[in-house]
Order: sequence, then structure tokens, then C-alpha cells
Amino acid sequence: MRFLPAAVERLQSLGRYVLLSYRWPGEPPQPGQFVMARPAGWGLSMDPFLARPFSVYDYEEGVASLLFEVRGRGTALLARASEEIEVSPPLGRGFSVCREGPAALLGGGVGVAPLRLLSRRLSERGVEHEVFLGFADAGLAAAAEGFPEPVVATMDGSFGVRGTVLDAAGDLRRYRAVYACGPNPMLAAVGLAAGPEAQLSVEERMGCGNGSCNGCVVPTRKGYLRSCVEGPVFEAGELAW
Amino acid sequence: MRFLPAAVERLQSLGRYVLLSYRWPGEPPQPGQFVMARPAGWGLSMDPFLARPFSVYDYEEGVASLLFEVRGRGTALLARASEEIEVSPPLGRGFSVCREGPAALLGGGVGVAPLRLLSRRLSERGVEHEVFLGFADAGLAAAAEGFPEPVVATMDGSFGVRGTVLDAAGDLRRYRAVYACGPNPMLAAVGLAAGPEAQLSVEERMGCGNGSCNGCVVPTRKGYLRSCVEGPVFEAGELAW
Amino acid sequence: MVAPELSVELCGVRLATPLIPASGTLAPEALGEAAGVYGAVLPKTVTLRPRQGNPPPRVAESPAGMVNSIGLQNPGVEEFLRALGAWEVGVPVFVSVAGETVEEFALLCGRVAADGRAAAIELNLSCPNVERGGQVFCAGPSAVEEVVAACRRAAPDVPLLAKLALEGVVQNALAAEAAGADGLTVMNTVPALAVDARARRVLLRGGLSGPAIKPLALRAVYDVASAAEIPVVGCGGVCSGADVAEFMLAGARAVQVGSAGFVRDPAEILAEFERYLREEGLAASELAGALLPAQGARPVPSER
Amino acid sequence: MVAPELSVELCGVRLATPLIPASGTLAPEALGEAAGVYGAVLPKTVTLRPRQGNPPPRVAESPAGMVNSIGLQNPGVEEFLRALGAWEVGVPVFVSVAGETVEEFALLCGRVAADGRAAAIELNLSCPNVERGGQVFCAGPSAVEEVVAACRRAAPDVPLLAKLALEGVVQNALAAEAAGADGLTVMNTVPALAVDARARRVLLRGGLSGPAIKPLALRAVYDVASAAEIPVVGCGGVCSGADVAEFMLAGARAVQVGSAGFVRDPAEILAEFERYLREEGLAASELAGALLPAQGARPVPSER
Ligand SMILES: Cc1cc2nc3c(=O)[nH]c(=O)nc-3n(C[C@H](O)[C@H](O)[C@H](O)COP(=O)(O)OP(=O)(O)OC[C@H]3O[C@@H](n4cnc5c(N)ncnc54)[C@H](O)[C@@H]3O)c2cc1C
Ligand SMILES: Cc1cc2nc3c(=O)[nH]c(=O)nc-3n(C[C@H](O)[C@H](O)[C@H](O)COP(=O)(O)OP(=O)(O)OC[C@H]3O[C@@H](n4cnc5c(N)ncnc54)[C@H](O)[C@@H]3O)c2cc1C
Ligand SMILES: Cc1cc2nc3c(=O)[nH]c(=O)nc-3n(C[C@H](O)[C@H](O)[C@H](O)COP(=O)(O)O)c2cc1C
Ligand SMILES: Cc1cc2nc3c(=O)[nH]c(=O)nc-3n(C[C@H](O)[C@H](O)[C@H](O)COP(=O)(O)O)c2cc1C
Ligand code: FES
Ligand code: FES
Repeated sequence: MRFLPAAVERLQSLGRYVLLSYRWPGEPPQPGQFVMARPAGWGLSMDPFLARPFSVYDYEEGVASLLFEVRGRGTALLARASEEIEVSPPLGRGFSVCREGPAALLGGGVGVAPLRLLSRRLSERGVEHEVFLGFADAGLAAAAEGFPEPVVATMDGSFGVRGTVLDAAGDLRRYRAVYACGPNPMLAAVGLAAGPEAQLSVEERMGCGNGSCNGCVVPTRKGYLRSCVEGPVFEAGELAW
Repeated sequence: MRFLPAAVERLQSLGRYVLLSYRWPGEPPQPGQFVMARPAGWGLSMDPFLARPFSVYDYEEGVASLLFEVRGRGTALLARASEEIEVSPPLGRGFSVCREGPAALLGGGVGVAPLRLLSRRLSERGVEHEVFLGFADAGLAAAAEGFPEPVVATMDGSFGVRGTVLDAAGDLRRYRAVYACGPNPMLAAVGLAAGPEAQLSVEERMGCGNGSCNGCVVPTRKGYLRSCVEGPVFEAGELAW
Repeated sequence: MVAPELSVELCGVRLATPLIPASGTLAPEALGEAAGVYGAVLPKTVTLRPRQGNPPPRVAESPAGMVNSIGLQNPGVEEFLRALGAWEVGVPVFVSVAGETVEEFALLCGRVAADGRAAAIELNLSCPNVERGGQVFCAGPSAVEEVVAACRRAAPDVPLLAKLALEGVVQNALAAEAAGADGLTVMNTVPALAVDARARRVLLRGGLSGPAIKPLALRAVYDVASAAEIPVVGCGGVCSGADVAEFMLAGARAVQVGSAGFVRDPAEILAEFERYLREEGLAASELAGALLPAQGARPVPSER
Repeated sequence: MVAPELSVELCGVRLATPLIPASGTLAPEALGEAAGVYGAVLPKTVTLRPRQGNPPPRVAESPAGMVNSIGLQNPGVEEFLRALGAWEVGVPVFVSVAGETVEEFALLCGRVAADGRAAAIELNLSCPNVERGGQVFCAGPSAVEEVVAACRRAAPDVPLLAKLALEGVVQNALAAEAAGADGLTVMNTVPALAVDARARRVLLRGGLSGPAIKPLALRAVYDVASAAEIPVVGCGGVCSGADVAEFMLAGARAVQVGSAGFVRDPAEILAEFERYLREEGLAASELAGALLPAQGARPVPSER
């Protein structure tokens, strides 16, 4: 896999998340695509050895951004990368951006990330859409800040409406297109509620990000497919959870 | 081995060397002792895994310093450690500081490092001594800067006298005490020229620095001895090279 | 300054560079990166029938390495051969096969030989063996000998590389050589376990790869090259040009790059190796085994 | 909040904590750091006669690990026992022994048992064996069985731990158990090579230790604990409290800390482990083997 050095434009904290934007002179990412990223430094890194996958949160005029939570060493090091990171080109099959609304965008937790760029593209096309973002509590809801007019739900009711993102969205059948990203149980519920054409962005552990390792598979009707090449966005009807 | 965080006081380059000084609130190091050091950071380091041994170059009022050459990843990372490092207490058996001169201090290359503190202690005791420092060329001779009135020799004559440090020092038998640190062939030559009581600081690859691994041995008349505990300073007569 | 000579000869096949992607670590989708880097390409191991592979999670990170348990997911040999065109990028194509029985191994070799496009066949001898109750083939020299001999008969004209596990590598290498292998790939991933202490569960039961295992692979290559006459292909933890040189000095004729390809552009590894050769004034083929005990006097090295 | 219970029982010996320094990685000079951390101490392997050890270089660094070739430097059993007092720091003292012949092993065990101070004896079964032409003892289950049986006879009343190499670990474990071992230390360093490509020489032929080998050691512990009845002591790459938990969940009754002690204060490892137990609401002894297949139904696990 080819990694490219990218200058960090801005590194800021957004509640419990980190928003990192970097100059990306290459091909513009499609909504729902992801990148493999790691701190820049001494050629090859042994610690961590693998790069980390992140959805592209946003992209505008040569600047891409990632929104992430610090979980382990990989994200902790990226959260300190104020000058340069190493990053792959945009990878995978993103959302297919619809031409007609209304569309619903549902995000759970840090799974809201890829919806930002999707929402931007839908707006550019003038496609009517609503954004529903669910979090455990108000402390995590800062991830909603970048979205124009999101409906926010928290499980404990400490911010926005009380309940799940599905509670907040109501009947999904009234949308022509449904997009979702979040924990697997949420995605499964969205698939059930919205039907087989709902576009779900799944998350599986990755080795390479470019299809080489067969590590990131998800069960589908066609057997195990690689979420980094055939995904990370699948139609609900394709998945065989 | 217990490592302690130490605030970096100053990080400067000295020709092709790096001079790093850090606050050391613990027991003052003896001349000829060394420390195990590594960059501070994320608890345990995997890359590099082991810490690196360095002679204590100088010590004054709670500030210790190291003089080193960048060779691989360990020294490269230390050369960027502008805020904090992790360091062991002073280790090993240093030079036995004589009470009567004249003494000769002979250093080769970066082996000059431990002689700085030795020279300071000798001066404090009012012991007359001369410092002879040898380098391959003028570019490396910057390491002589910290010494009061060193006689510098370079192999190519580009700085100071031409020849080895032994050429520069002349007959070593006229000194009551001879101290040396540098490449093994130089130490062997000093031992031959100065006699069995010359104090030589040897350099061997180390695992632990505290006697635990048996990795750093040198051949002596008593068999292999650990240079980190029984050394790094040995009398020439003890060594069985 | 003249560019150093990179080419090597392996079992009668001329490779423009000594680098080969390790089986299962380079997808056809990523072949673009491989142009000009690899001396041969080597797709993921293929089996007689399609294999689903193991349920996820399939990969976990470990210090300076990773543990994987893919389970040989592949479309089966017929579909594989239909799609083999994607691998033809101007360098020899090696094909890795694995059977669950001796007969399957032989059938696979026969089929691949009949297809005619494989410049060499690599026998993945560390896959599950249903004939022997879940034991791996590499479990012992007699199993290795039996498989290699059957494959030799089934594909008499295609160079055969036996890819060996770490466990018992020298004895298995000698068995493969005796049975007619043309070369030996040393080594595969090493059996490993990844545990999640917080979740209190086994994350993954699989094989360790990456730089962590490099010292083990180097030792295995050195010991095998000291004991066997046929060429050795080094594999395990190669990440840099210096690593390539280390393996070749220790006795490898060519070197496979596996996990490192997930985190680096392999062209960088080749560039580093080229720089090394230039600075040392050597050709790639001159490294081969420079550290080994003199030819003719090659005992199995003793411990410590 | 109550401090979690750290103590475990190993072969009839009560250990205040499940941590033990791995043989050869803690000098008496460094015992000061060990106070309150270790449940037992374990000096470097001792042989019948003094051993010089190997010429330097003896250590080299590798990715997330190190390669060593010390060569069992030690003063011989008589001098060792004279100096054993330095090891008495209020916790049980285990003694590691290695012979070059079966007889030497038995003599050592008899001598150490007669001395009476060793709470347990660890048999280092991966040292060179002159009887078998330089092969290591761990080369096969029959050699292991022979040595353990002889040691059992020589020291009938001292708990015996057989310390096994990775190669063939499950078969060797069962052999040691059959021959009367009370416990199994799994595992030792893994044979490795370090090469200096620039100097074009072998830097070191030795054993790999450190975090790099943790996934291999975890796997070996899990497989051995699944197959054998006697307790297992985990060893290989333990660096953190989470690592200790992983090994105990995978079936280790106690855990040895080797190379990590060179780069960390072992008290930090214990503190992390204690925090883990507190957060999980567990006692150390409750972890033991939680991930293993249910008791009674413990086959040797099959590959992949
Ligand atoms: C397609 C895709 C898009 C993602 N987008 C985002 C995003 O926009 N924002 C964000 O915060 N996170 C995202 N994640 C999850 C993110 O990759 C993990 O949080 C991150 O890898 C954790 O690394 P670490 O070193 O901090 O944690 P560690 O737990 O130390 O990582 C150890 C290993 O586990 C893997 N891992 C751990 N957690 C996850 C996880 N949840 N998913 C996949 N692999 C994991 C790591 O990649 C690494 O290999 C995405 C994951 C995928 C697959
Ligand atoms: C007692 C003692 C005192 C020392 N004092 C100094 C000093 O004051 N200034 C200075 O510049 N250097 C000194 N050295 C050498 C210094 O330790 C090495 O230059 C350093 O370890 C190189 O680390 P690296 O990661 O940059 O190089 P790498 O080559 O990447 O290191 C790889 C491994 O080899 C070991 N190693 C490499 N070179 C040496 C060497 N020459 N001696 C010992 N181990 C080595 C490293 O410790 C490490 O384990 C001393 C060594 C010893 C034993
Ligand atoms: C994700 C993954 C999949 C692999 N699949 C195969 C395979 O199908 N056949 C095979 O022979 N080896 C397979 N291997 C082993 C590699 O070919 C190689 O032998 C091993 O990874 C060691 O090399 P490395 O350390 O350079 O990765 C796989 C390794 C990885 C990491
Ligand atoms: C420098 C060094 C010396 C060792 N000496 C011995 C020894 O004398 N006897 C022994 O049984 N194991 C010895 N070992 C192996 C360790 O006890 C331990 O089994 C091995 O290092 C793996 O554990 P680790 O990864 O925690 O280091 C030694 C290891 C090292 C690194
Ligand atoms: S991450 Fe390697 S195939 Fe998807
Ligand atoms: S460095 Fe470990 S004993 Fe000296």
C-alpha cells in the first residue's frame, strides 16, 4: 500500500472527538470512502505496525478531514500529529449519492463521520435530506456540531430527543434513500426498518485497506466480501448478518 | 530496570554530536558512570525496545548531560527529545578519581564523553591533569569544545596535531594516573603504553544496564565480567583482550 | 553510476528482481503498485474447491506484527484459473496451491501444470490436512515427502517450491528436497493467539507475521540453506532493503514480502535494496549465502 | 475499595503475586526493584560446572524484541548455592538447572534438593545436550520424558517445573507430565538469527525474546493448558498488566517477566495488573484458564 505524506491543516478537539484536517492534493474522496492513516515519522512504524482506517468526514478544496475517537495507540498518536500524517488515497466503495430526495442519514456515535461529506454532496445536488445522529450521552454529541441541522438523540436524554437514532427518525419507509453508519446492531436495525436498499457503512478490522489481506470481510449473500474493496458501504439486502 | 522521567534542560548540536542536558534530582553521577536513556512517551516503547547506554558527560547542580552521536533510531529519537527523556540512575563502576597528579585523560571520538566530568572532579580536587582528545578529522573535533585546555589530535591533521591521541600524549609512564575511553583498539594501545593500572572505559552492547542480562560482558582475567556492573571502567591489567 | 544488477535466477526462472509478493498478501486490485518491483507475482493460495474462509475478526495487531486467520478464502482452482489473466503483468506468475489430502495436492498441481501459465508452483504445506485429523502437513517429514513426491509426479515439468512452516523446518526441508522439490520457501506465519483481556475472549487463533518474526525466519533460512542444496526463498518480516540483504546473505536466493506490503509501498523496499547494492558494489546474486558455512562443509548447525 | 486478591497457588507453593522473574533476566544486584512485586524469585540457570558463556556480542535488538546468546554463563552449582543467600528476600526461591546429560540433570536436582532452600526447581530443557550431538533436549518427547523422570527420582519432594521450548511444545508438555513434572513453564526464547547486512556478518545466533514473541507464547500456553492437567507458567513477551491477564486467561497459573524487566520497572506491570483486576472485579486466581475449552473436554486443539 502506498502512503503519502500529507500536511496537517488543523487539529482540534470536538468534545471527546478529534477533528484532523489535512491537505489532500489527490483525487477527491467520495462520500463513504475511507483512508488508512498513521502518524508520519521514521519510515516504517513498528508501533503500531498497521495503519488505521477512518472514514473521510469532509472534503473541500483540497482539504480532507477525519473525525475520530481516541481508542488506543494508533488514534492517540494521530491525535498529536500536528504537522504531518501519512495517508492512503481514498479507498473503497462509498455511498451511492441519490439524485432525488427525501433521504435520511442516520449515524450512531463516531459513525456519524462519513455522513458529513454525504450531506454536503446531497446539498450540492439540491437533494432534500434529514440527518439523525444518535449518541450515548450529551458528552459524545459534540460530533453533531459540523452538521447543518441535525436531529440529535441521546440514550439518556441529556441532549436532544431521548432514545435511539431510529426512534428519532421514525418511519424510514417514507424516505427514497436511507444511509447509515454506526455500530453493527444499529445498522441491522436500520436495514430492517428501511428495507434492502438502505446503504449501510460497516466497520471491520482491517489489515491492508486495499483488498490484499482478506482480513476485513463481512458476511454477504455472495459469501464473505472485503469491506475495504467491495465496501465499506453495502446495501442492507446484500448483507447476511 | 527503573526509568525516571527527566526534564530536558537543553538540547544542542555540537558539530556532529548532540549535547543533551537534563535535570537529575537523584544521586550525583560519578565520573565514568553511564545511564540508560530513551525518549519519553507512551509507557513502554516497542521501537526501539531497549534503552541505550550513554556515559555521563557532565554534571553540575542537579543537571546532568550526555554527549552523543546519532547512529540509529535510538539516538535519532533522543536527538529530538526537547522536553523529556526517560533515564536510569547513574550506573556501573566509574573511574577511581586520583588524589595526586599528574594524570592523563585520553579520549577517542565520542569516547571523550566521560572525561568531561572526570576532568571537572580532578580540577575540584586540584589534581593536575592533561586532556588528549583524538578524532578522525576536524569535523568530529567539536566534541573537544567543552574541555578547558585539551590537546586535540586528528588523524588527517585537519585540526590540532596530526596523528593518534597516543602520538599526542607521548610517554604515558610519566603520569601517575591514566584514564581512557574510546574504541577498543585505542584502549588496548593505551593499556600497553601506560601499564596495568590505566583505567579504561569499555563499550559493549547492553540489554539491561543493571547486571541482569549478562549481555555486556568483556573478557577479563576472572572470565567474562559484566561491563555494566563490574565496569564500564576496568584497569588495563584486568582485561584479557 | 551504473545501476546494480538486481536479477536472480530461481529454479530456472529468471526474476528481474529478487522480490516476490508473499502468497495471500497482494490482491490483483493492488497490482498497480507492483509494476517494476516484483520479479514474479504470487496470488493467494488456491484450493480444489472454493473456500469461504473463517468468520471475522480475521486480523489483529501485535507488537511489530499481526496475527491473521483468513482460513484460505479462495474461489477454487477453476475460477482462479479463469481469472488468472489479471495477474499477467509482464513477470512470471507463480501459483500457490494447498490440498486437504495428498491427492488434492496432486490434482491441483496437475491442473495448474496443464493450464500452462504458471512459471512455478508453490506448495503451501501448512494448511489443514483432513487426512490426518486436523494436523498440519508440516507436522512431519514423512507427510512432506509424500505430498511433494505426489506433486512432482503430477507436475513433472513445472518448478516446485515447498513452502514450509517454522516447526521442524530443517527436517521438512530435507524431506521436500529428497522428494524432488526444486526450491523451498522458508517460512510461513507462526502459530499464534491474540487475546482480548477486557472482553475476556480469544480474539484470534491464527498465524503471526511481520517484522516481529524476522529473526526467526532469518534463522530458519540460514539453517535450511546450510543443510539443503536446492535454493531457498526467504519469507517472514521483510520490511526494508536491509532486510532483503540480510535474507540473501543468510542464504535466500529470492525474498518474499508479505505484511510489509500492507504498510509500505514495496517500491521503497526495492529502492533501499538497490541503494544497498550500489553502496556495497554488489549484484543481487552475489549476496546469496555469503554468510553460510563453506559449500561442501554444510552440516545442520548445532544449537547455541 | 478493597485491593484485589493477587495471590495464587503453584504446585503447592503459595505466591503472593503471580509474577516471577524469568530465569536469566534478573540479577541479585537488581533485586531491590523486585520487593513486593514478585511472588517468587528465580535466578539464572545453573549448571554442574561453571560455564564461561559465549563471547560477545551477546545481545542484539530486533523489532519489538531482542536476540540473545549468553551461553548459560554461571558459576556452577556449588558456588551458586554458596551465594544463594542473596536471593532470599522473603519470597520463595525457585532454582533453574540445566544439564548437558540426563545424569547431570539428576545430579543437579539431587544437589539442589539436598540444599533444601529451593521451593521449586525449574528444568531448563532447551540447553545443549552433548549426549545427543548438539541437539537440544526439547528435540523430542522421549528425551524430555527421560530427563524429567530422572530428575523426579533425584528430587522426589521438590516441585518440578519443566521449562519447554516452542518447538513441539504440546507433545513435550505431555511427556513431561507423564514423567512426573508438577508444572510446565511455557516457553523459552525462540531460535533466531541477527545479521548485520553492512558488515556482512552474523551478529548473533541466539534466542528471540520480548513482546515480539507474545502471540506465540500465548498460543503455546493455551494449547498446552488445553492438553495437560498440571499447571502452566506463562513466559514470553509479558510487558504489561494486560499481558499478565492475557496469559492467565489463556491458561497460565503464574507468569514470568523476562526482557520487559530490562526496560520497565516490574512494579508498574504489577500495578497495571492490579488495576485490571480491580476494574474487572476479579481475583488473580479467578482468571486461570477462563478462555480454555471446558475441563474434561480438552482435546489438543486442531489447526485453523
Ligand atoms: C471503514 C472504517 C472506517 C472507520 N471510520 C472511523 C472514523 O471515522 N472515526 C473513528 O473514530 N473511527 C473509525 N473507525 C474505527 C477506527 O479504525 C478505530 O477506532 C481505530 O482503528 C482504533 O485504533 P487504535 O490504535 O486507536 O485502537 P486499538 O484498539 O489499539 O487498535 C488495535 C487494532 O484494532 C483495530 N481496531 C480497533 N477498533 C476498531 C474498530 N472499531 N474498527 C476497526 N478496527 C478497529 C485497529 O485498526 C488496530 O488494528 C473506522 C473503521 C473502519 C473499518
Ligand atoms: C557504557 C557505554 C557508554 C556509552 N557512551 C556513549 C556516549 O557517551 N556517547 C555516544 O554517542 N555513544 C555512547 N555509547 C554508544 C551508544 O550506546 C550507541 O551509540 C547507541 O546505543 C546506538 O544506538 P542507536 O539506536 O542509535 O543505534 P543502533 O545501531 O540502531 O542500535 C542498535 C543496537 O545496538 C546497540 N549499539 C549500537 N552501537 C553500539 C555501541 N557503539 N555500543 C554499544 N551498543 C551499541 C544499541 O544499544 C542497540 O541495542 C556508549 C555505549 C556504552 C556501552
Ligand atoms: C493476511 C495474510 C494472508 C495470508 N495468506 C496466505 C496464503 O493464502 N497462503 C500462504 O502460503 N501464505 C499466506 N500468508 C503467509 C504469507 O505468505 C507469509 O508467509 C507470512 O505472512 C510471513 O511473511 P511476512 O512476515 O512478510 O508477512 C498470509 C499472510 C497474511 C498476513
Ligand atoms: C538475556 C537473557 C538470558 C536468559 N537466560 C536464561 C537462562 O539462563 N535460563 C533460562 O531458562 N532462560 C533464560 N532466558 C529466557 C527467559 O527466561 C525467558 O524464557 C525468555 O526471555 C522469554 O521471556 P521474555 O520474552 O519475557 O523475555 C534468558 C533470556 C534472556 C533475554
Ligand atoms: S483490509 Fe485487507 S482486504 Fe480489506
Ligand atoms: S547490560 Fe545486562 S548485564 Fe550488563
